[in-house]
Amino acid sequence: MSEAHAHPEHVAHHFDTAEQQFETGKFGMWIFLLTEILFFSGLFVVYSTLRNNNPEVFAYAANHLDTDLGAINTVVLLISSFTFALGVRNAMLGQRKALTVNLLITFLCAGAFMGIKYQEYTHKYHEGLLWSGAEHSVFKEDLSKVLPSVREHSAHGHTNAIADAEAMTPEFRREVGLFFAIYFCLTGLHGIHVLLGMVLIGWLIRRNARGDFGPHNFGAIDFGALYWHIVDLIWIFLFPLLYLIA
Amino acid sequence: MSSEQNVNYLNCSKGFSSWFWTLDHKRLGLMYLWSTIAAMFLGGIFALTMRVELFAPGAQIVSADQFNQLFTLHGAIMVFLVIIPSVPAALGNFVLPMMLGAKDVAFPKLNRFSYHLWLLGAIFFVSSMLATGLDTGWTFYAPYSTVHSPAYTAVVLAVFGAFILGFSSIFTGLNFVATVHKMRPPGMTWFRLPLFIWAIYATGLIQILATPVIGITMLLIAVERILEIGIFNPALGGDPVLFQHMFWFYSHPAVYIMILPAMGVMSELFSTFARKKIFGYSFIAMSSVAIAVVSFIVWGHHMFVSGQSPLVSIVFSAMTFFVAIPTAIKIFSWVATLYKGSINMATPMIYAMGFLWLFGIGGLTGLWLTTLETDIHLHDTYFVVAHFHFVMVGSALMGFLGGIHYWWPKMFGRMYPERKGQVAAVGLIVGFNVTFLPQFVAGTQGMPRRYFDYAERFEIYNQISTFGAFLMGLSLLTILIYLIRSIKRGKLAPANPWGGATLEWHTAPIPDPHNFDNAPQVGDPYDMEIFKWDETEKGYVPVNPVPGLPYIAQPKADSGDSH
Amino acid sequence: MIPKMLSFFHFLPQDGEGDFFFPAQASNLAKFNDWLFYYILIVSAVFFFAIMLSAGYFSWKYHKSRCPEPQPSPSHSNTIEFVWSVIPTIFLAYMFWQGFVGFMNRQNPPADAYQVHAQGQKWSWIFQYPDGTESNVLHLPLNRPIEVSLGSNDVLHSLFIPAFRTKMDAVPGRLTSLWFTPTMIGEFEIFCAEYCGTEHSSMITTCKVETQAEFDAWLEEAGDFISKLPPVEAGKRVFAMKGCAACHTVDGAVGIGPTFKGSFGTERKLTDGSKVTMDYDYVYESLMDPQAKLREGFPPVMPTFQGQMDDEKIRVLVEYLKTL
Amino acid sequence: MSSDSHGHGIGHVVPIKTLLGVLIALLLLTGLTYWTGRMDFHGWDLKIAMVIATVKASLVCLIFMHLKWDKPLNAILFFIALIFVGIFLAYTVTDTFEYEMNVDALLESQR
Repeated sequence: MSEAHAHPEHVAHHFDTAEQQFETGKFGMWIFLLTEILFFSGLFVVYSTLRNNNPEVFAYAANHLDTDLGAINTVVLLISSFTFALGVRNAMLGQRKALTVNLLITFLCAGAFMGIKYQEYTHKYHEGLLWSGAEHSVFKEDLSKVLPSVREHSAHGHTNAIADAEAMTPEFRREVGLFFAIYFCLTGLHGIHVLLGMVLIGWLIRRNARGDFGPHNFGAIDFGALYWHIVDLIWIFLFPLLYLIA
Repeated sequence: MSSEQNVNYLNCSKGFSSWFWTLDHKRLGLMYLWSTIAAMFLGGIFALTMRVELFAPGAQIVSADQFNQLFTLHGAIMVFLVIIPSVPAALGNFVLPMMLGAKDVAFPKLNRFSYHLWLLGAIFFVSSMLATGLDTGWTFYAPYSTVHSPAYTAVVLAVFGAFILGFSSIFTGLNFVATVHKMRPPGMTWFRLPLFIWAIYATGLIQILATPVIGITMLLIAVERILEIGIFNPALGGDPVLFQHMFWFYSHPAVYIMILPAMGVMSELFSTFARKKIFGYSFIAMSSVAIAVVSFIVWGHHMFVSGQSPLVSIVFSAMTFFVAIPTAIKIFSWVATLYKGSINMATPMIYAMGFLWLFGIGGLTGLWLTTLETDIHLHDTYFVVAHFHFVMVGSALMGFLGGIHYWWPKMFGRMYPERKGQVAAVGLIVGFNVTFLPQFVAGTQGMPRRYFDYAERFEIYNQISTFGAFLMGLSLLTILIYLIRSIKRGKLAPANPWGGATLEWHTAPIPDPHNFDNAPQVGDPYDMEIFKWDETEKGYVPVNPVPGLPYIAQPKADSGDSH
Repeated sequence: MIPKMLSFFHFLPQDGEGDFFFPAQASNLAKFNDWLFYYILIVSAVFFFAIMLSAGYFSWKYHKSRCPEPQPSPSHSNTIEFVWSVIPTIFLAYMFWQGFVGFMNRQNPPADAYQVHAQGQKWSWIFQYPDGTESNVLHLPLNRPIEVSLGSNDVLHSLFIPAFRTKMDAVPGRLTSLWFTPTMIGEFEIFCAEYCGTEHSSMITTCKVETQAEFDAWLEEAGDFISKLPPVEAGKRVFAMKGCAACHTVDGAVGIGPTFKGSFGTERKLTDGSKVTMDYDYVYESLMDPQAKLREGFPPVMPTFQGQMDDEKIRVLVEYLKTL
Repeated sequence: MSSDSHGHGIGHVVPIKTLLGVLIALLLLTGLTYWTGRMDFHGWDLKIAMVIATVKASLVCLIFMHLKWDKPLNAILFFIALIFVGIFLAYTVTDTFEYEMNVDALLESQR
């Protein structure tokens, strides 16, 4: 059947039409997004069981997080999602230069997101706001094991974690340590996905510069956008769950 | 008409890189086949060593630590490396596109990437074996694997190995689901798909939805081991039973990843070797999907005595009974397919009969483990070991070997030695029963699982079991030998030696690289009348072939919908 | 081997001795458990042989040698499918219901149950009685409901008594429990059923069921054995009770931990190369924080006994070690 | 595939106005959830935050990810994944909530 008319050049041999190739590609990408959702669901289950069993610990530990930085990060990711969606539109219409600009903006937003996250992480590292197993953590079960450097650094940090830690019972301290364990797991895994997204966008920019994309061959851009939107979607749920516990 | 001269997928290119970097689903299927067989023999050696050790109470040939490493690696290799990829990836890769009349799977590069991930995962497992030897059990239960096990590097390596193999399984599932959805030829509606494809499709759904959770669980073990984050460590406030929930959320659907493809093979074997349309096609197809869905709501029956709350245990027990119904429908439908057929008891059919016996016992012994009362006594004893070996090794191995013998002529264009095949098959089934039936009784008598040394009264059961294990090992070795010899020395196979009506039998004796020049007409996959036996050809030839394409059979004009 | 096989023939369970499938019925839970097991066995056997006989008969009757051409026959019928779905469901529902009833009975111990605590640790069980007595062997009074609460010091363990048909995991970080009423005098094996490391298969002890009088006598005698027995004898009892024997041998043989034969008062090399004499302080510190001064060449797997051994017990233990 | 756009009938081009509108809506909703996060609705906080997050997520899915104009199969798949995540959450959270008392029992006994 496919011999009837010239086989379109960028359609793989085992597909009959470009549309089938695009549809199958999108379908495959959506299935991959399912696995990403299930992948994060493991951590959301850990989060939910911890929060469900000791809600007061979460409420207490959350004020150690900087909600303003979290909000800025959310805005940054939303804008990057918007520009990537614009990029897909440009690819469909063949506007290669506009596509490159949008991809660059998305890349920069992703970089900004990682920058803010880096700043948050170093702040927590110095303040000792870590999981109780960490060497640098303030929330160790017996406080004699807290490193002196962490002790004095967090004493005059703006959240004064060491004073709080001393006020807690050992069990409460362990639970707060668990909150930070799941905090770093969730945001860390999400951060890794943002980094992978940046690599993906860089590769798309390079291919676009080579002129691979046009109105009837923009699959890679569309699927890259889908991946980026899922990363943004997961942050949309992460932000209120971690930062906005009253 | 010998099948050696013309170009086919085996001799179209030579050399290591033409195989290693191939995109052809048939070559990838073969590579998966030989890799999983190699891993199966490695796991088998561990099993035989354990059986020798357990021949009598007291230490025989290995120490307690070595025994723990043996049963761990036997379990891990057999589960992650052999039984999950074997039928779907080895046979599924080879047959699925041809059954759909397609040129290849939806994403050939992803298919190749899956195989390379399998190899990488295998390297991780072997390196963990050689590093300090993994001794946590294939289940990696929490406080032992994350804190107390001395095998630090082995746990991290094995955990990353399982993570990588998880992605290999996800990408295979993704590929098959996309192929079945998007690349069916015109006229092949969902209810004209062969049942093997229904089973592979249902397996693909499970692979996609369950495997990511074991990925995150394995990552958490590695992070817990390296950074001591304490999510599963009770000393740091964590919860080991939460680990069991996350582990079994994947691992129970995983056992259906293992059994469903084997059931798919069985549907093909029963129908083809009874020369009859399969009985209750739509019920079997729907049972596959029903099993796939129900498999996600039953995992807690592994945790009745693990500290799980009574309320949730009761719900899990009730849900698990729902799995029994679709399974029973399938078995009854296969037996009904034999009624008034013309049964050819070739080797694949012996494996099909073996499947009925082994899966019958395996499935029914599951009832004791689902009923809350009896499970408490039987949990973590040799009763459970016998149950899952009957269901996993017994039935999935029957599906794998039955499928290999059924599609062997299509893979290599050669027939395996029939007499040897039948004898080895019976030997394997008898050996299997001698190995695992005594273990049921050892279990009810109270012999716990994973015991290096056991009390005096269990000796008789273990001795019979060890004898049976060697009988099984011998039969498997004979099968391997005559299969390898048949590649060069077997009789030349006709295009359709068994008279199967599914589309892969419409290709040349050895299919050419892109399967069909043009997609064949799609008829009812179980309409046996379109092929008839031809004495000269020693195989089945189409009743009215498409002119110029001697193998492609014209579907019967009035073959209405298969409802 | 012959006598064992004879047990095959008295198929139905008897009180005194086990049958083909089960050990002795030594608790109130055993009878119902065995009955339900045999019910499922019969139902499964009926369905199994129905399938296998019909499959065997069809393959013989319709073998291609007897009928080369398949005769026309229905390829689907909703009624048959419905019938062979509903009939198994009825049996399965009854199975679930009986399992549910038995399970609920196991969840609610009677109010006057005698409380015993079983503490699992890597490779030995310690049973603590209400009056503080500790023992490696689970002594129980006959015909009295016992509620066993379970805890663990390190990894998952599982208290499994086959003769009582009962099992429950000992999970670190929480208390789990099970209850039963021993109905037979005698000694019954206790296994660990959850994989817990190297010596998982030797984490075995026995449960000794006695009459109430014998039990009270034992309890009273075991209660304050330190004051009653000579120090060395009491130290030997503490050495056995605390499960030290699981890793440390007393006859010089190589174990998981260092042997104590002739080791008290001598110089011992540590992992960091320094030396320490094995005296009362070293034993005391090693019990409280085992990893502080770790002996060279031994894995750091010793659990801590913080809060489980008072000075009295350590004093008599050291006395016993001196005599090795 | 609706091919009203002048592309080669493969993709549906989303007008800029819609994309911009969705971005503004998302930013507003972020502000809303940030503001409600600060206040105390004693017990209702989590539910409100989840409702807002779901609205934002569905906006992203329908418009940015084309689910509105794609074949329904992709949306069904997405929904199936959420159902299975729901099953996983329901069982596990119920179970950990049920056996929480065993953990507390141990803490009591040690105190």
